[in-house]
Amino acid sequence: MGESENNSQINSEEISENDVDEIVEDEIDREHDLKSLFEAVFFLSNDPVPISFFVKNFMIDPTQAKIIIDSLVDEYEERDGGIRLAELSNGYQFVTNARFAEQLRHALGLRRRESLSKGMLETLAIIAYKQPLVLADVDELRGASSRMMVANLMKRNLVKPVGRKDLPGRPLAYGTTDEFLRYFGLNKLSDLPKLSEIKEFSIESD
Amino acid sequence: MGESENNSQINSEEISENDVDEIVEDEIDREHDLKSLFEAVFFLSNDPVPISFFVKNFMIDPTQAKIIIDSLVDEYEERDGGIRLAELSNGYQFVTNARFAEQLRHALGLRRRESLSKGMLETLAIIAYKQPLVLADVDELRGASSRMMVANLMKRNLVKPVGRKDLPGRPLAYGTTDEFLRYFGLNKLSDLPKLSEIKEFSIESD
Amino acid sequence: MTENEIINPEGSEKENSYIVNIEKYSGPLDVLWELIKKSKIDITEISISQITEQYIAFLKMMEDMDVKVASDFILMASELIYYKSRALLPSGEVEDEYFTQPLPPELIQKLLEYKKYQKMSDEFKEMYELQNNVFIRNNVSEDLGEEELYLEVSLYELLKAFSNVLNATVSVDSREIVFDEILVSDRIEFITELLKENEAVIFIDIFSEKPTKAEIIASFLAVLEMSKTGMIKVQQHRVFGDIRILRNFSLESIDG
Repeated sequence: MGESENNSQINSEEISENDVDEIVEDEIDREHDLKSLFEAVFFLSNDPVPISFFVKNFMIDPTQAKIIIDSLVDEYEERDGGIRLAELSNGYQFVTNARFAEQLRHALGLRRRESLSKGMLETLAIIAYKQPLVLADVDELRGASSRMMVANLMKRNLVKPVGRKDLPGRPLAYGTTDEFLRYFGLNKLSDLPKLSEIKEFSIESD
Repeated sequence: MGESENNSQINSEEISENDVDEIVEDEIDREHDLKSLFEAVFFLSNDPVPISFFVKNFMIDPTQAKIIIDSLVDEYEERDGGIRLAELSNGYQFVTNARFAEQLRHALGLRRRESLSKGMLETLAIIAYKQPLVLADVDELRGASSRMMVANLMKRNLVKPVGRKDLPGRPLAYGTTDEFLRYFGLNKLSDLPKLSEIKEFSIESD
Repeated sequence: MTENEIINPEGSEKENSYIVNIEKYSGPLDVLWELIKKSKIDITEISISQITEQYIAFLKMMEDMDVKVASDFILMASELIYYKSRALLPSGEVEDEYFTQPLPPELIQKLLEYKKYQKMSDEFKEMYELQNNVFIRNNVSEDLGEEELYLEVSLYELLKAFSNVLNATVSVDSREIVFDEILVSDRIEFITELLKENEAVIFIDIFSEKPTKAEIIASFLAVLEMSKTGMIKVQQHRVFGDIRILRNFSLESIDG
């Protein structure tokens, strides 16, 4: 009895300040390592990487993963260098700093994405906010046939059929793609700007 | 004393201390900008970028370009993070830190297996719409041997043998699995979009 | 400036800008909204007659200039004329000669709803342009040391892949298959029984609540086999798209 008590006393005395320092240091090292590993993953990935990827592959809990990613985002933001870690399409992805767009386009021969026509943007906005919806709904809202618009948006991989509606003929219902989120700098659909009501009885002279 | 007199003389010649500060600041800004621009170029390039590239595209002399690149190399070296700017025989290139090689191979290898290659996708589509069919039919439609694709799809549990055809050698016929339906969010095979529905939109294979 | 271009067809010295104008509009509602805006009156105060006339003048102008106008625009014209005629019908109440009939509420609702999305599309344009200025890395596959570039897959892509390879279609004769003959003959028997009771059955009704894979395939094969031998006819409804299996045998011959 007496002996074992002694032992525990000795043990507690043996955790020196040095040991504590070491443990803290180990923790810091581990975090730095994870941060570096995450950075390498982002660098190698062509697509936005979701937090779940890190959770699954590196046995880390989502909160911790988020903290590490946030610190990476902040670090690149503060540096204000050539690349940034952006929150995009359900994940995070390294992108170049927008202020070098012109020079990069010129030097690397990067092409500008074709701009979208007014009708395509309208159609896309309707689909984005009202998805899933069928072609007839889009037509109704726009007061015009939208078949060509939807076809063009599909060609650009911005919208896609996402299912069928339980209506006569089981028509295809459309929704937006991950590519849409990426092209519009969104992380998830709920990040869409809020659909503002137009004041009922007045027209702003915009 | 004579020195300070000299100084004041220079000052009176319109270059104030403030101006000097501003010029120095401008110079620092410019260097930071160039460094960031270079960083973006390295980031976007899949091949080593030689100094001559920067000389040619950004009107900068080779010595200055080298200084900027060196400072980038140093910065990433000191950070000891997930990526480094490495000097290779024919230029500089961002590479991942070698110490994460194993983890990256493992994690990104897994990730890739989650989605399907183009060839696998084609093969799967043929089997889904034309099932049950034998390997030779798939080969014929794709104009390429599909044995490996089918093997991979079977490993993923998306297709499986569903019987044998009454042909010489009684070859196995393949069809899709329940897992296939789940993967694509279908309740039943007849929920597959009809070809005619897509043809309406005349999709080009771009 | 644009005001004159639309409302005043006589402003003909700027022919080119008219043509640009029709391209500027994404549809009839867009034009309508623009016309209302030009009148600088509250949407609830503008009269249906006024807007109809302006809209028709707009179409007329396009016609005069040989600008091809999509049928949607014509459709809207007839819709407006309908609203107008409805508004002009005597309602029995005392009518003020100078009272102008406002836009019908359903049209106002339509316009406001449309405007909401049009406003959003302006915001979308900005977001798109902003994103047009950032670039992402495009790792080549060798970097990662694996065979191919991989794609995230949706059902739609699956179909696209299929329609791509289908160009060189060589039809596969499914009837060649000998798949678990017992099961197929079971299914044939089952379908036959169904058809003895009903002249026609809906295709999905030949499956049980939760069919096994084997059952699905066997059922398909059974239907194919039966249509080959002429026991059934298979039809697809033109509008609703569902497939019906029709009895094509006489009940006596089966019983006997």
